[in-house]
This record gives sequence, structure tokens and C-alpha cells, in this order.
Amino acid sequence: MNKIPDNRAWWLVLPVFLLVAFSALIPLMTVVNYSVQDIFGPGQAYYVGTEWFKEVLADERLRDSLVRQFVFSGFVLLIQIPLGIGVALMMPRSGIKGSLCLILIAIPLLIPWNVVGTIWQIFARGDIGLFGWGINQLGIDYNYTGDTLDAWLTVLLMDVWHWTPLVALLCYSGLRAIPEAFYQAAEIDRASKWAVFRYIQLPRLKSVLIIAVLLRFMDSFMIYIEPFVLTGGGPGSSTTFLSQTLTTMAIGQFDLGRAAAFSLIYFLIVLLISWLFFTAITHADKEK
Amino acid sequence: MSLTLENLSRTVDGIDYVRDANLTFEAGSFNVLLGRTLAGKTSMMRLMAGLDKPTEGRVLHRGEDVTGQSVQRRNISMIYQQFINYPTLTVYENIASPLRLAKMAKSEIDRRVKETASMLQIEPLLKRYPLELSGGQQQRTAMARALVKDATLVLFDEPLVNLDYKLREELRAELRELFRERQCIAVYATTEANEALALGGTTTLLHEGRVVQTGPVMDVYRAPTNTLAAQLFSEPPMNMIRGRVTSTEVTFDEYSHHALTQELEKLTPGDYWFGIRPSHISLVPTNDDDLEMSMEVALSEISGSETFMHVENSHFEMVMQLMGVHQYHTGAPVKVYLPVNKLFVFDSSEQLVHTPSRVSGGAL
Amino acid sequence: MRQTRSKNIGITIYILLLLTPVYWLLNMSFKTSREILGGLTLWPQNFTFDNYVVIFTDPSWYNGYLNSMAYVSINVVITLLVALPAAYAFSRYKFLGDKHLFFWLLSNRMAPPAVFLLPFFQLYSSIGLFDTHIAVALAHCLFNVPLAVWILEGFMKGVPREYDEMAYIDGYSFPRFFIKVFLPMIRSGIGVTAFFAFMFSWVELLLARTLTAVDAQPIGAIMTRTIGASGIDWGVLAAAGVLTIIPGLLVIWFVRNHVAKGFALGRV
Amino acid sequence: MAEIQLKALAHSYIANPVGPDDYAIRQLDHIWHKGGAYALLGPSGCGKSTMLNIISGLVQPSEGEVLFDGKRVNELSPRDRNIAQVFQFPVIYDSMTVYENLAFPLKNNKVPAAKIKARVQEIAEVLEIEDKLHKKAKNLTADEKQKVSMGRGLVREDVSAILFDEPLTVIDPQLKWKLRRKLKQIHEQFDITMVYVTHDQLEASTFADKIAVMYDGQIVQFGSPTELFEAPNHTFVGYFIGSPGMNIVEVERCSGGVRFGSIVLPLEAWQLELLERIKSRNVKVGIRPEFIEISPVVSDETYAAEVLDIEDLGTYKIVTTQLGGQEMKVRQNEEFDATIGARIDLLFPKQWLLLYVDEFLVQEKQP
Repeated sequence: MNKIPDNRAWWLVLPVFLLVAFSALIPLMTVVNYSVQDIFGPGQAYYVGTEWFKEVLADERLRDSLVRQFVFSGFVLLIQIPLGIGVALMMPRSGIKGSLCLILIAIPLLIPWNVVGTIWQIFARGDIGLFGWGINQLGIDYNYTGDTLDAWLTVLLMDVWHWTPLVALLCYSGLRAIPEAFYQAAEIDRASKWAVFRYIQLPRLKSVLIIAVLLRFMDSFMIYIEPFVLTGGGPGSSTTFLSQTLTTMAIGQFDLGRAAAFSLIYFLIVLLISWLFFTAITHADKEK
Repeated sequence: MSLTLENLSRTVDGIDYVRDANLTFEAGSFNVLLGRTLAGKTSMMRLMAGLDKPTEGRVLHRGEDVTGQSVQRRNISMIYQQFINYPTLTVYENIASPLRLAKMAKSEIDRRVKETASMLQIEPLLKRYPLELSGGQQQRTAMARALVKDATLVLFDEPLVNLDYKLREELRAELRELFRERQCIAVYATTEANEALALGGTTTLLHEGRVVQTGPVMDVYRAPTNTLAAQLFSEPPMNMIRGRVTSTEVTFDEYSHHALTQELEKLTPGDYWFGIRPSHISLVPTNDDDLEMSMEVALSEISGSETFMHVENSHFEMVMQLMGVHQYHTGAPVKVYLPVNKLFVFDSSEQLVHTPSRVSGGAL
Repeated sequence: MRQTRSKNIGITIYILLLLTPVYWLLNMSFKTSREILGGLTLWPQNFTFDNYVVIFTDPSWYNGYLNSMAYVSINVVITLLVALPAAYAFSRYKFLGDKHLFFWLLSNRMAPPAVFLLPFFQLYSSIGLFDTHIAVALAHCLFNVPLAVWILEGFMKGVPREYDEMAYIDGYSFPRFFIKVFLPMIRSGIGVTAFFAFMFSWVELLLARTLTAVDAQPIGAIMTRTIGASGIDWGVLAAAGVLTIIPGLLVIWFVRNHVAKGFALGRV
Repeated sequence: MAEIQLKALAHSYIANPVGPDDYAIRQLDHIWHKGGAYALLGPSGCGKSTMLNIISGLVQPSEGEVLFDGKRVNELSPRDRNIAQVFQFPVIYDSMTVYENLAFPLKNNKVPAAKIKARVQEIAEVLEIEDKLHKKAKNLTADEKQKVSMGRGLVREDVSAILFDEPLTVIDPQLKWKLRRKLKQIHEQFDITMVYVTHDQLEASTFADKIAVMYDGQIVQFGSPTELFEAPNHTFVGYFIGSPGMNIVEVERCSGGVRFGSIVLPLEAWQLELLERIKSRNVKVGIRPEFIEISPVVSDETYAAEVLDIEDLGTYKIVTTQLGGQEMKVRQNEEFDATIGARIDLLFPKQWLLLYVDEFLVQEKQP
């Protein structure tokens, strides 16, 4: 599909550019504005240069939540990507059964994020939740509101429950695009199940898996509502992630300078990682 | 009412798709662009249609320069390789769409659509959707849409290549019929030599974006300007043998010596390329001055009515096209006879110097 | 690949595990709060619709759904209207800075909403749009429009450029071709994109809650507010939760055949 | 190597087929002998690919049996039938090199490494791709990729048959010729049963010793390229084989022969006797353009026809004539010349004038 070089295409792209700029550039400029000033009140603010940035980088609380965030996103990828691939491989390839499976598996994605938090809030409680009650029946004392490890495991389990379907459906659409002739050739070459996966399915899942890892890493990196509803960030601040720290700073304590500086760093990390993935995707597209 | 390409070129990112093409097609002519894949056929047609802009040169339509003119305003139509029809419209609406856009009266549209559809034998399918039809019927729908609007220029980009062998034969015959009386200019791109021969009209040989030769199909076929033109216009390729002519004899590839015959005397001594069509080589001498060569059979391919025999010796190999069935074992020795009056002769810079005399009824 | 028995068992187990928490929410929504706190029961002993009645009668509850539906629909319409021409440009043309623009869109899809909370609040208040459906609809464009452009561009690449050329040759002008010929050819793509825009706008809460106070409060905000209140009425909360899943299920049912391609952002 | 036999085989894609139209393949018996090079020829939609997939086991026939060397294999999957297949679009494992592609089936069969290396090297030389063994498979040209997918079948010594599903579709026209020649050489060298599906008669006849012409779900003729040309068993075969196809004219019985328009064609005694016995009204006469002669002298055996059109195809000419209200195409060599509308006298050699009743050829008892 060779594209025609034609700059008039900008007219077609202008609406998107203006709309997204309105809801992205203007707010970003305000954040940049705050991050270099100390604001006492309306009309009273003076330039402080990179002071906020230095403070924020040194801030213990922020560095902890950044580490917590990377660890969380790391676990999310480690569990959800292989599990997602496994589920996709088990899904029937086509027909009514295929669509039914697809809809049932997609249900967690349709649930508002706060309701996901609420569901697990109820489900994991020892007294009224099947999961909490079940664990306790096994003799393990499990209380996600009290014990840090239990809280972490519950948040992680909730995220796995909530987002693995996205990875599974991404891989499923990748598998569906594999022409039947490849499976026939493998059958004729007497390839084992593992060989079929390794040499036919996996190479073809590359571009889709890159997207899955990109989406999952990014979305988990900015998670806020679900853990907030489930554990409120507790016990203590063991499940307080970046977004929550930022929001409490900006809106809670109205500490604009530091919040803005921290937001910019947060956004630059996101920008860098998505650039890495974007080049990987366009590279994979070119190869195909 | 002619179409002229004036030193037309198109280079994209350093690649020359069309190089300095100069061609004129008259009204009512059927013109075939013959060349291998990536020879520039499609690029040239897109320049004619105005879908692409040339990097230099002009496209003149009825003498008027239309190079810059957008496709919408030109009265042309095009048929693609992959049966392009509007999937969301019925066959009737597909054919009618150019007329509707030209704001023609409803009754007139109906009459012309039905007339064109019956001409292409798809009238019973007018209510159906293109994707429900077979490949041949889809292509006929595309052709009907192209013909219904009486365009002055109709472009075919290898339209039959995705169809069955037999269906291709039929559609070619129908195309010849359809364009016999039309006053428009038809340009048909193909990679197959026999399609150029079957469709007649003029043939333009293209190679790597350059026009090798152009002219009425039989002139180009019978008098290829150089070895490249000869190779492009024959399937299987014309046999080419290196040879040296001295005052007394001609030696092929420093191997087989033959006396100079009346035909070849005219040639000044020197190195030449000798071309002979596979169908002109025979296993039996037809006239006394035939050049006899002893070869070995490499492979014989029988195709029912004909046999393609690959013969070779230590120096060169040739392909023969014989009528009927000839069963030979690989390696069997065989004598082949080259009628001198069927020889093409090209000089050392591969330009044509002599064409077979008797075939085209008299001197070149 | 034949669907062996072991695969069927595997996928059934996964689906059962996946749906158990949702079943528990459903189970909870049909229980009276007394029965909920009384002890753990697998099946509502005394079945009741009271929780749902509460939601359908109390305006402070059902207004939440209406507001959510309002801004989600506006968002879907704006997203499609804006993304369709842009996706066409990306799929057909090379233009100055197209790569950078596409990357910039991608980065916005990945932008953490938390970063934009305060600036959004001030921006929309300054232009007097605070606490209106339009505000949330526009804010959601931040991540929905880039996603829509991605998915639509993938579907549009599936339509060979010969269709455009043929239409121009037939005499179609660009707008007429785009609406009459091109859009009908990618109907399934538009349907899938609408579903994704709906889904991501419906599930988002952070921006929706920040930009609204009373008139345009989405259901999510109302649910999270009651958590803060005195004793939580779990039954009503569960019922509210169940009702937020219904719209998503309806929409995905309509696009079930093509949604898989959408998930891969049209890259497949 | 296996002898492949189809016994009372039929196949329908609908659950309970009723009339003949519901069948993709109508009831037939057929044998592909060991080591033969066969072609399955027919227009698209005639059921030839379905037949190929039934042989390879990718499709289970709804009726009848498939026997390999006399053993029923219906229930066996392709992997147990020991066949190899080359598809329309080259199917190769992109992430592997050419060597790994060729070694893949052997590795799956747990063949010792040394043996694999030797075998792959040998096959690569036969296919003339030995210099590309260590290149990534996805960078090859289309015809090289087809060679690799064919090589995956050839490396296996136990392969019972190699099936080709229109393998030359994506190959450039000028390369088709070379690949076809390579297939033929390989068949002579390996003596494996090969079944080749195509709609192109030239490809079928240059590759196969025997061609099965399929039409509307039936094998209407199974014979050598020459038999199909000289004695087409069904009017469709006459039309389909040869370019242009056989002249086929509907005729009525009359005393001493058959008639169309004002033209009377005398027939042999046995043909007349046969026409007496068979009552069907569907009687046709067929003769190939290659076999009609233009006689320089008028005699009682010649028929005066009017020249309608002359097609100059370089090495030969096709003359379209009008005779008794019917169009007759005659093939002449390059030198033929005549003006449109001129009168020429056609001669129909007895042995090439074929009689068809109900679309099938009627032949004398003995042959």
C-alpha cells in the first residue's frame, strides 16, 4: 500500500489535532507553568526554576511509590502476558462458540474501574466475600485491609482478573489472522504442538504481543481507581501508587509546584517508554 | 482524438518507473503494452489516466495538454487486476454509478445499463451483489461499468490474469469484438505474448520503464528491432545463437560450420546473433539450404497438440515447438534443421539487420 | 487447529473463574443488607429486588446513569466524526510530520489522567464548561480519539487504494466518495471503533469525577461517594454495579464478529 | 510410494444432500497408480481442490472410501497418510532459515542429525537452492519459496505422494516455465506419485502423464494429453482442451448420416447402426480446428464455407468460417492467406470427425 505524498492531507487531520491539542497541550502548558513557579494565591507567584524538580527527585515518598509502581507493572506483565497467550490458545478459532467465548472473556473490560474495585472489595472480605471466606476456611488468616502482603496479592489478583482478557483477546485476534494453510502444512510435516506454537503462532503474534505489552505496561503504570477503591492505598501506603500520590499532592494538599514537577517526570517516563514501543511496532509492521 | 505521450518520465525515490516515453495512440485503436512484471506497464497507464503526475514530459489528449488535469474531469475508465467493484452496491448500481454522477436521465441510464449488461452477458445478474458472483462475472461487471460511460480512453491493467485459462480465452475474443467498432482508445497491459497477438491492434514492448519498440502487432512481431524485442515477444523465448560470418561460411559458436547461402551473403563479415523461432526448427529438412545441426534431447514436454523439445549440444541449447506428439528419451541424439529463410540476424550491438524473407511476403 | 477436548475444559474453567466475582456481585445485589451482614450464603435466601427499586426510584442514583450515558454518547459521536477523516489521511497519504503526529497521538492515549486532573479542572472551569456533559465528553477525547484513529486506520488499510481511484475515475468527488462508497465499506470498522470509544469512556472515572459536581455526576462518582458515607449499603451498591455492566454487554453483542480485529488496533 | 484409490467416493458440503447439484464431488471410482504424475484439470468450482484435500486428508469425504495401497485411510489425518502438499501461496516458516525449513519434517520424525544434514543437502542441490540454505526463508522470491515448500515433502523418504494445489499461481510468467520443467525433472528422478491441480491445460499436459478432467464434480475423462486432444470423451473436454477448443455442432439424424443446416455429413456404418439403437435426440458432431483441412480442389467430400475472420497469432493462424449456419474454426500455418468473405473448401477427415450422444463420445466396439 504505497502512500501518496500529499500535504493537503493535513486538512483531514486538523480536527483531530485541534481537539486532542485542546485537551492535552493546554493542560500540559499549565502543568509546566506550575512546575516552575511557587504559587501562594491568585496573582502571587514567582519563578523558581528547577527547584521543585530537585525537591521532587529527592522526595522519599515519591521515590517509594515510583519503585512500587515499577514493581507492580513488572508483576502485571510477568503474569498477564503468558496467561493471556495461554487463554488465547485455548479459545475456539471461529464460529458461534468463538464469539460467545469472546464476549464472556471481555466482560471484565466492560466494567467501570470503580465497580471492579467494589466487586473485589466485597469478594475478598473474610465475612461477606466468597474468596476471603474461602481462604480463611483453608486456615490461612487472610485480611487484605490489614496485612500488607495480602493487600498486595489482592490488588495484583484483581488487576490480573481485570486485564488478562485484553491480552487474551489481542492474541486471539493475532491467531485468527493465521491462514489455515499454515496449520495444514504443520500437520503434514508432523509438527508437535510445541513446534506449531514456536514456529507458526509465536512469530505471527509478535506485533500483537508488542501492543499487548505496551498497553498493559502503560495502563498498569497509571493505575489509580481500582486499588484506591479496594484498599484506599493502605495498609499504610503499601498499595499507594504513583497516580494516587500525585492526586493527593495536587488536589489533596494543594501543593501545586511539587505535584506539577512530579507530573512532568511521570509523563516523560510514559513518553519515553511509548516511543520505544512505537518504534518496535512500526519495525514489526515493516517486516511483515 | 488521439492520446500522445511526450518524453514522459516518472522517477520516485530514485527509481525510474517510466523513462522518456514517446507514444501516440489513435482513436478507435486497441493498443497492447507488453512487458514483464515491473516493466512499467501500470505506471505508464496511471500517467495516461492522470492518477499519477509525471516528473517530466506531457500527456496530450486531442492535442490538448491534460497533464495537470484531475482524474475526475477526464473522460476515462480503468479496469484493474483484482475485480474492483463497489461491494455495497448491486451490479445494476455499480454499472449505473458513472452515469448517475454525470446526472443522466433515469430512463437513459436504465437503457444503457441493460444494453451494456447484455453485451457482457451479465443481464440476469443485475440485482445481485458483486461479491456473490464468480471471478469472471465480477470482472465483466467492472468492464460493463467502464464501457457504459463511452469514455474516450479505456485502460485495462492485466484484467484477465486472475481468471481461468479458458475464461481468459473467451473474454479476449469478446474484448476484440467489443472494441472493433468503438471510437475510443483502448490500452491493455499484459505480460503474455500470445495475448498481444490474440488482441491485435498495436503492440508496445516495455522493458524497465523504457519503450523498446512500438507499432502494429505483426510489424513488431515480424521485425523486432533488437534481440530484447525478439525475446520479449515470443513464448517460449526465441533461440539466440552467436555466430561469425566470414566471406565463405558462417560458424555458430565456433562449432558448426555452414556454407554461406544466398540469404546470408549480403551480410558483411563479422560477429552476429542469429535468432530462430522454436516453431521454425524442424526434425526433417524442408529445403536444401537448411542448416543441419546434431544435438541431444535434454527434455521433451508434450502438451497434447504440441511438443516443446529442449535440445542442446556442448555449446548452446535450443527449444523446438513441434506439432503433434514426439516422445524422445533424455540424451537421445537428434538432427535438427534450421531453415535459413526463417533466420533473424542481429549485429554485434544486437540491432536487427535481416528478417526472414519469405515469411512476411517479400523484402522487409 | 482443531478444538481438542482439553482446550475446551481449560477455557471453561478460566471463564468460570473469571465470572465468579461478577456472580458474587449479582448474588449480593439480590440480598437484603440484613442477610448480607448475617453471614455468607452462596445463593440469596430471600430474593429481593429492593436494591434495584432503590436505584430506579431515587433520582440521585438513576441520574448517574443518565449522565454517564449522555457524555459517553456525545464522546462516541465526536470521536468518530473527528477520527474518520484523520484515519483516512493516515492510511492513504504521506505528509509532513505524519509519523510524529501519529506518535504524539499514541502518547496521549498513554497519558496518565492523574497528571491532567488539576489543569483540566481549571481549564474547563475557566471556559465555563465545568459540571457539563460536554466537558467530560471532550476530556475523554484525550485517549479515545487516538485509539479510534489507530483502529480505523487499521481497517482502512484493508481497503485497496484502487477503490478510491475507481471512484474518482467514475466522477465521484472526495466528500461524496468518502460518505457514499468508503464509509459503507468499513461499516464493521466503524462499529468496532464506536464500541471501544463507548467502553473506554464508560469505564473511566477519574476525569469524569473531577470535571463534574452535581448536574453531570456519573454513576461511578455517585458509587464512590457513598463509600465515604456512614454505613455502606452493600446491596444497593452491588445492584448499581450490576447495572453498569449491562450497557457494555449490549454494545459488544452487536459488534461481536469484528471486535477481535479492533482489539489488535487494526494491526492484524 | 502409494497407490491411491477412490472407491464410490462422493462429497457434499451440505448435511443431507438430495440431488446431484448438492454434491461438490459426484459418485466416482478412480485409481492413481504408484509413481505416476497426474493432473486434476478443470475450471474453478469443478471440485478439483476438494478432491485434492480429500486425498490429503484435510477434508473427510461424506461418502465412499479413500484407499492407500488398498488400506482404508479415511480416518487417518494428513500426518499419518504420509503425504506432502504444496499450496497455492508459498507456505514457509518465516522465522527459520531455508535449511531449518527443509530439516523441519525430519526433525519432527526424530531422524538422526547426520542423516538430516545429508538429506537436506541432497534435496537442496536437486532444487538448485543449495546456495540459499542459510538465508532466512522469508527473504526468498516466490518461486524459491515454492521450491522450499516442495523440498519439505521431498526430504522425507517415506512420503507416499506429493500434492500440488495450483502451485504456479503467484509465480512470474517467465519463471513458470522453469519451475514447471523442474517439477517434471524431479518426478523423473524420484518416481513419487504426484497429483497436480490446475485450471491451465498447458501446465497440466506438460507436467502430467495422465490428466483427469473434472467438470461439475465428475471426472469426465482420465487419459494422456494426447488422448484428451485426439479423442475427447465428453464435449466439455473437447471444448476445454486445445486453444481454441473443438468445433462442436448440434446435428439431426438423416439418411446416411447427420445434418446441420443444409450440410449433410456421411457417417460410418457402425455409427449409423449405433444412432439407430440410441434414441436420444442430443446428437452432436465435433472436430478440432487442427484437423480440418482446406483442400485446394472441390470434390464430393469438401464443403464450401465462407471466410469470416482470420486471426494471425504469429506461428499459426485461426480462420473462422461460416458453414451451414455454424461457425467453424480452422487452424492454418503462417503462410495461409485469404480475403474476408472468400469461399474455401473444407475437408473433414473421417477419423477426426467425432460423434457425441448425450455429450459423451461414441466409439467403435474394438478399441
